Amino acid sequence: MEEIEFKIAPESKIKKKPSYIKPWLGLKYLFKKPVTIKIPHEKTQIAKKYRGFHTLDWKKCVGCNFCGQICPARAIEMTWLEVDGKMEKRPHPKIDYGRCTFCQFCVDVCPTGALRFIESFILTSEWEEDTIQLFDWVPIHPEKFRKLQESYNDWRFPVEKIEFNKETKEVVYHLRDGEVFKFKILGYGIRPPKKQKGGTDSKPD
Amino acid sequence: MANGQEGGMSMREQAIVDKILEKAPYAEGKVRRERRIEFTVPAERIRDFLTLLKKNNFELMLQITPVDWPNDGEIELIYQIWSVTHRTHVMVRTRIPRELEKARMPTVKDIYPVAETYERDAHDFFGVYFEGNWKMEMPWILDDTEQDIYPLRKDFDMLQYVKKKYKILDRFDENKDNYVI
Amino acid sequence: MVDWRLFEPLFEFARKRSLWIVSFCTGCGGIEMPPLMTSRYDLERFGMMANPAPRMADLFLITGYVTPKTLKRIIITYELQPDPKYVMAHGSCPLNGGVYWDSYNAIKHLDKYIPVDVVIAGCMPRPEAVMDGINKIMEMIENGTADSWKRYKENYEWYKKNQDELFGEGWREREARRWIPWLMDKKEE
Amino acid sequence: MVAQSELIKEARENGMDLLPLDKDTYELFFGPQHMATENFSIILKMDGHRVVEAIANPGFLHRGFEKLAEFRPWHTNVALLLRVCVPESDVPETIYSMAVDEIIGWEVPERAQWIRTTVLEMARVSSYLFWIMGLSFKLGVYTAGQWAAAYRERLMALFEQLTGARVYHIYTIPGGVRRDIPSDRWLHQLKDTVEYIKSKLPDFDHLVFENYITFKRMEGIGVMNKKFALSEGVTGPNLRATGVPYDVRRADPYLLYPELDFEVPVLNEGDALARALIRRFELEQDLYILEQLLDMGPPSGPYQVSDPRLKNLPRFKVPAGDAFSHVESTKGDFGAYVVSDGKNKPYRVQIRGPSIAHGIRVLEHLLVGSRIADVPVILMSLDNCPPDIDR
Repeated sequence: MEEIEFKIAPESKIKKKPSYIKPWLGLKYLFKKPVTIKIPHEKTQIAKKYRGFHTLDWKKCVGCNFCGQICPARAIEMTWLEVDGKMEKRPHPKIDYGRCTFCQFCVDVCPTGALRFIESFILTSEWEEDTIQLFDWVPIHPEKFRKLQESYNDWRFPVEKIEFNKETKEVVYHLRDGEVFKFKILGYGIRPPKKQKGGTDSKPD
Repeated sequence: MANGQEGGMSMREQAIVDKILEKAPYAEGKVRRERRIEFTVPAERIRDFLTLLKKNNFELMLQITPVDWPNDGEIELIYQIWSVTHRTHVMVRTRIPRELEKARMPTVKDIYPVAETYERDAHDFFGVYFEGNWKMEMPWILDDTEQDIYPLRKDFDMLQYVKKKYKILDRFDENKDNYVI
Repeated sequence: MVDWRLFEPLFEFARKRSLWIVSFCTGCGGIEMPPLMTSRYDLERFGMMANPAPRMADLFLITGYVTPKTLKRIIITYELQPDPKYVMAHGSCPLNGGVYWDSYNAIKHLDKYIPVDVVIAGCMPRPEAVMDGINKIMEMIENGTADSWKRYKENYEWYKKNQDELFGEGWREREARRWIPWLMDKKEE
Repeated sequence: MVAQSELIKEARENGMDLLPLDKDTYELFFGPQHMATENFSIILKMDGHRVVEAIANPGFLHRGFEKLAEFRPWHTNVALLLRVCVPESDVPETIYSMAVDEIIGWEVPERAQWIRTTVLEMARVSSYLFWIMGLSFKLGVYTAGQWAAAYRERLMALFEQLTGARVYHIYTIPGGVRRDIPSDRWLHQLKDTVEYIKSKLPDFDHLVFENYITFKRMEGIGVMNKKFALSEGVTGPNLRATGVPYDVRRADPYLLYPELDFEVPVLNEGDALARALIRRFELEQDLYILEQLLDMGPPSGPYQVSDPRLKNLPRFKVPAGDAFSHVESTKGDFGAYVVSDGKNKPYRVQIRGPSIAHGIRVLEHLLVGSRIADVPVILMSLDNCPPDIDR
């Protein structure tokens, strides 16, 4: 039978001699610049295509639900929205950061390139009923997000507060620059809600 | 890499298969591809066959894979062994009935001692009982208040179980409980 | 008798700058803890350190998903910590199940079982995000809003009910005695 | 103050099982709340400070991947299965992708193979640095740990540029990789990093691997011989420390490894020190492999197979069949067995973590007779990774 030929590590590589001078050479590191990033005062460099939060171009999104089907965490739910009293023609993905694993397969499969991601990644919140709504959102427009990111440059979530009214299903985004963005959730699923009011029972088949 | 069967390359593997089959006429064997061979053995002869393999320098047991086939009413057990000497991976397939009372196998712990761990694993997730392994009843990974739950079996309804155990699925919206995967 | 409440702002100040962490890596986020504690991100600048004993720790980092088996230990460890104590949940999994939303062996909502102060997003959260969460906890301590330990005391019955529902009544005793037969059996052999 | 005997009597009357007290043994629950164990528990029966008996108690990290994988589309499973091995998450990605490639019969493009090999080796280097950090913290030589963590950050930054994430890369998918190499600058940075880490290896030697403390702490503890290791299914550096030259990269070559030149270090002692030294040599070899890969340069061409079915990932179907694939991780032989029944989801995926072999029975065996202070060192020298036991 065939034997395997392997090279064996030479014994000479294993030195077992303690040294008495070498420890003192470590003093030279006192005069070198530390590797520490002093975070509150210094900014870290984030790679260009770091997989952070999502952005969504609402005009481009055709509501195909590819993102919802590929999502391993089932974080994406197609949502029917009403902006300024006008219903969006197609449902848009609503992303739940209590589920999302930031794999961005949803971005890969998006046929129109409406769903994208951006490098921002910091979202911190208290665990309270009203503040935790931040983790569940319909992404905002990439240009808006990019603008906010560039003006603050601290990789934070662009929305400071999300108000969600459970009865009327009205959502208010308070963006970081003070802008307020309102819309209304009409229903979930890929089929349009049957009625304008309370038609939340349409489900994906 | 090295995908599919290449005629000239698998001669060595064919020789191994022939040699084993000569001594174990009850088994069926074939070469899958370079460095991959497999045997199918009836469940009652598994100990004989693994003893034979061990004698033929198949030293490392990598895993015991149970696969549930509810349509056939059987659980397939695949003993995956690697031979450091022959540089070949061998799968020994055997099938046992699926019912909890009948899903029993003799242990191969004395042939491959590490099989004890894999057998505990298979018992915990598939309910296959390995006779002769005294650690069978010992607590392993699962730590459930309900007994006789074998989560990796195909008929285990995971979503129902999760709803029952953790009460709700989604904190943000009650309408999202109808999941379609 | 000194009225210690007068010194409370001073205590808050001291607490904020000496958060000791329970070194209990409960999930995958534990892999980002060593970089955080060591030279690159260096949490010790904030007076934080990982402490092996829960008796001396203030901050409990739930680093990622929690399985029921771990949750038992988390609850026991959490109860061992002295007041005031703070809990921070990493990533998606403790919040809403994360990628394990349909897993039979992962907790979906951590706040049903123990109270949580701060939650950060990410899978897994970068060290910067964790530091942001810690800053948030420090702010909350200063404002006096980090009161999860008070909530646990006040709503202990509710938390206990949820814990018992998940693990069954008397899980603490069962857990303590679980391994004794296996240690005894071997002795008789 | 109640006498102890009365307490025991009372406990017995209440039906509590207590260990017989004829010997001075006591139980010690080691972990999961312990720095060394990483959410893994060992029940130790102690006599003074010696371990009489050890029972490994895994399962704190069990999430049921093998079940969850049956409910997710083929490609998406990559985002799930990589969580099996946290320090080295590229390994589960790669084995799963290789198994799926084999079932489909895809020939992965050369460029993708080059990237996969590079990513695997980078993961190995970062995992070894992580391990050096853990070891030095357990031994009490903290400086080396601080350095290892800092050097690992360089690799993390490179991973971040290449894959878009620090730890969970979700990069290798069936049919290739998800992104191309960002730029030539990345290659230069990788080259610099490799050279940098290589130039720092003597520092680690001085601080850890030639250190008196290391030798005193690790020599002669946790000894296993060749026969025992083979029969217990131990693989990887732990097996090579006992004298068996088994390395998957040589024995069952995959990706570009047949074309690469590297040594497989083997030692015969089989104790904790030998295991540590093997890892140190392998780190050197991995850096050498990375240098070779960089000299070779990425071949031009696509980084993914071109298949129209890849346009519709949720409906992507894999023909019926099964395949086993394994790679060499820093912990050992990491294998995946994938069964497909022709649907858009796997029928069964099993991941074979190397720690299941050396983390349960071998650990229980090696701990017997050791001192309590040696338990973390033995754990660390075995490089036990609980998530891949629990899956």
